[in-house]
Amino acid sequence: MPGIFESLLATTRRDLLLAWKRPGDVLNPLFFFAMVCTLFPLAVGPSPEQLEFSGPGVLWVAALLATLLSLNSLFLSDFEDGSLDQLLVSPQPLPVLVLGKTLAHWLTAGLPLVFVSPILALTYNMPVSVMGVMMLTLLLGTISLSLLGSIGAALTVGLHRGTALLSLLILPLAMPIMILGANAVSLAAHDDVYTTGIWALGAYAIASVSLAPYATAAALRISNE
Amino acid sequence: MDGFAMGDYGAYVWSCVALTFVIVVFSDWRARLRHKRVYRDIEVRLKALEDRE
Amino acid sequence: MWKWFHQLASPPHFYRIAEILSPWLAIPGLVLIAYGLWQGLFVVPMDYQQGDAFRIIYVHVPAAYLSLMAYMIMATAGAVGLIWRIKLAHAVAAAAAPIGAAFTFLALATGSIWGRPMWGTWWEWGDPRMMSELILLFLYFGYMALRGAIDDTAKADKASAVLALVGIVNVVIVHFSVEWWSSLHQGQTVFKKGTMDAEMRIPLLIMLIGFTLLFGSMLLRRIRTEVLYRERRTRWVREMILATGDGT
Amino acid sequence: MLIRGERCLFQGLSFALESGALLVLEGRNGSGKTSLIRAIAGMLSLEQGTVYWDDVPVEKQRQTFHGNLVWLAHRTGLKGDLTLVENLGFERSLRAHSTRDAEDVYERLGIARLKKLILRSLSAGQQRRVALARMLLADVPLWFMDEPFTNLDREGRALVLELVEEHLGRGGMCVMAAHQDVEIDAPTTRVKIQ
Repeated sequence: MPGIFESLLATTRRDLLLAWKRPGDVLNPLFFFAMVCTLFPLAVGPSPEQLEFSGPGVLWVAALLATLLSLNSLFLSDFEDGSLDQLLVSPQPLPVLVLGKTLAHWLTAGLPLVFVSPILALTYNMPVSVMGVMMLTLLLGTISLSLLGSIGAALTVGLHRGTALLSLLILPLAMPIMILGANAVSLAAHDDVYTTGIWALGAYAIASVSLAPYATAAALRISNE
Repeated sequence: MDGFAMGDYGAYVWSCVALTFVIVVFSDWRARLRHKRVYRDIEVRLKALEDRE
Repeated sequence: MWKWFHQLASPPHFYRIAEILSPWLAIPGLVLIAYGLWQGLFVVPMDYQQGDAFRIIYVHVPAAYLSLMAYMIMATAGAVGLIWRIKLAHAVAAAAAPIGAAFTFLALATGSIWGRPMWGTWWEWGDPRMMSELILLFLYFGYMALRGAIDDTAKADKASAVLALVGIVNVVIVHFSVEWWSSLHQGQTVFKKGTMDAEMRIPLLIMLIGFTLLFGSMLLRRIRTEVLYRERRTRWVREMILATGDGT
Repeated sequence: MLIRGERCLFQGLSFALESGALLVLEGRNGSGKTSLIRAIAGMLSLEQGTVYWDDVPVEKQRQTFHGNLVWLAHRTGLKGDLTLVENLGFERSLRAHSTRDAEDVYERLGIARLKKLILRSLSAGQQRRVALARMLLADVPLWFMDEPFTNLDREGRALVLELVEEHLGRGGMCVMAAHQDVEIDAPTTRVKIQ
C-alpha cells in the first residue's frame, strides 16, 4: 500500500491540478485582496503619511479576509461530489490527507498573496526593507490561517448558512495571527525590534501544522455523518 | 444619603449594579420560559398521542 | 464512587437531583451577593486613587471570572462528551454557553462603564483584558451560531465540542498576543492590579463565591431544560409528564 | 441502534457476512438504507452496537478496515474537472491496487475510449462505469454499493450483477443497498427495512 508521504503528496497534487483547471478560484481571492487595499485610501484619503502609517495593518486585514474568502470552498466540492466520502473511507490516516489538502490550499491561496503583497505595499509607500519582513510575516501567517481555517471549513461543510458562519467561527481564532503579523511589520517600519512577532508567528505555524489536521479530521467525520 | 451618591461616581456604580441585576434576571427568565415551552411541547405531543390511541 | 457518578449522569436522576439542588445554590448565593454588595458599596472605605468608582469591581470581577469559568466548563464538558460519549456532558456544554455569553457581555459593559470616569472613554482599545474579553464574546457567538446551524442535536454537540476545544487553546494565545500588542501601544494607564487591602478583598471574595453559587443554579436550570428536550422521546419523560399533569 | 435526527431508524438489527456472500439492504427510498450502509462502513456513528471486522470492533482498527473496503455510492466521488486517468490515478496513490490490467478493465466496462476526457463531459451512466472501474482496480475483499444501479441502462445493470457475482466467486464480500430486487447466484442475506 502507498505510504503516508505518498498519499499526502497525491492529495496535494490532485488539488493543485484542480486549481489549475479552474484558475478563477485562485485568482478571485487575489483580486479581492487588491480591491480591499484599494478601498482603504479611497475611504480615508490619499495622504502618503497616513497610508505609510496604516499600510501594514491594511495589508494584513485584507490578506486575512482574502484567505477567509477562499476557505469556504476547501471541502465544499469534495462534499458535493462524494469525494469526501472516499477520503473518509480511505485506508490512509485522515489527518494526513487533510494536511495534503490544506497544503494545496496554502499553495494556491496563501502563497500568491505573499507574492502579490509587495506590489500593493509599494503603493502604500512601504520601504523595501520592510517589505521583506511583511512577506515573511505573511508567509508564516498564511500557513496558520490555512490550517486554522480548515477546521472552520470542516465544521461548516454542508451547512446552508456555511459562508457567514465560517467567518464568525474563524475570525476570532485568527485574530492573534493578525495581531502578531501586522504589528511586527509596523515595528519594522519604525526601525524597532520586530523579531518577537516573527518567532511567535513561526511557533504558531509549527503548532498549527502539528495539531490542526487532527481537529480538522475529527470535524470532517462529524460534519459528514 | 451620601453613601448612595458616592461622590460623582454614584451613577456609574449604580448603573453597573442595575445592569448586573437586569442581565441575571433576564437570563434566568429566558431559561424558565424555555423550560416551560419545552415541557408544554412534550405534553401536547403526548396528549395528542394518547387521544389517537 | 464510580457507581454514584454513573447514576448521577443518568438523565432521569440528574433531572430530579438538579431540581432539588437548584434553590439550595441560588438562595445562599443571593444572600452572599446581598451581603457582599452591601459591604462593598457602603462599608468598605473608598479607594484613594479611584474614589468610589472602584466599587464597580464588586460586580465586574465576578462577571469576568464567570465568563472564563463558563467557557472552561463548556469546553471540558464538550471534551468529556466527545471522549466518553456521555450525553449529559453535551447538555452541560449547551447550557453553559448562553450563561457564559451573558456574563462576558456583563464584564464588558461594566468594564466600559468603569472606563468612562477612569480613562475618559467608554472603550479603550489598548486594554488587553477588555480585548480578550471581547474576543471571548465572539467565540461564544460563534459557538452558539454553530449549534444553531446544525439541526441534528448529536451532530451539533460533537461539532461544537471540537470548536470549543480549538477555542480554548486560542483563548490563551489571544491573551498573550493581545498583551504583547498593548504593550506596544500603551499610552493610557491600564486597569492597575496593584495591591488591595484585605478590607476591600473580603467583600470581593464573598461576591465571587455568591456569584459562583448563583451561576451553578442558573446552569442547573438550563441543563434541566436541555435534558428534558433531548430526552423528550424516552419513557421516563413520558411517565413523568403524564403523571404530573400540568405545571412545570 | 442508529438514531438519525428525529427518528430512531434501526433497533435490534444483527447480521453477519461471510466470504463469498452478499448482504442486501432492501427498502423504499427514504427508509434509511443509505444511513445503515454508511454506518456499517464507519461513516456514521452508531448510538449503540458495534460493527466487527475479523472479530475486532471496527472503531479499533479503522484504517485496517478501510483498507479492506471500497465505497461506491450515488455520488461517484470523482472529480468532474479531471480526466478518467487522473481520477483513478489519485485513487491508486491512496490504497493498494489489484494486479488487474487497467486497460482490460476499461475495455470491459466500455470506457477505454474515454480515458483522456474530463469526467464532466461524460454521461451519468459513463461516470458510474468509471466509478465501477475504480472498484475493480482496488485490491479489496469488501465492496460497499449504495444504489449501484442508478443511472445505468439495462446492459449496465447486468454488468454490475455480473461483476458482483465474479467478485463473490473469488471469495469477496459485498454489502449492497438497493430498492429493487437483486438476484445473484451466491449466498445472500436480505435485510428488509421498513
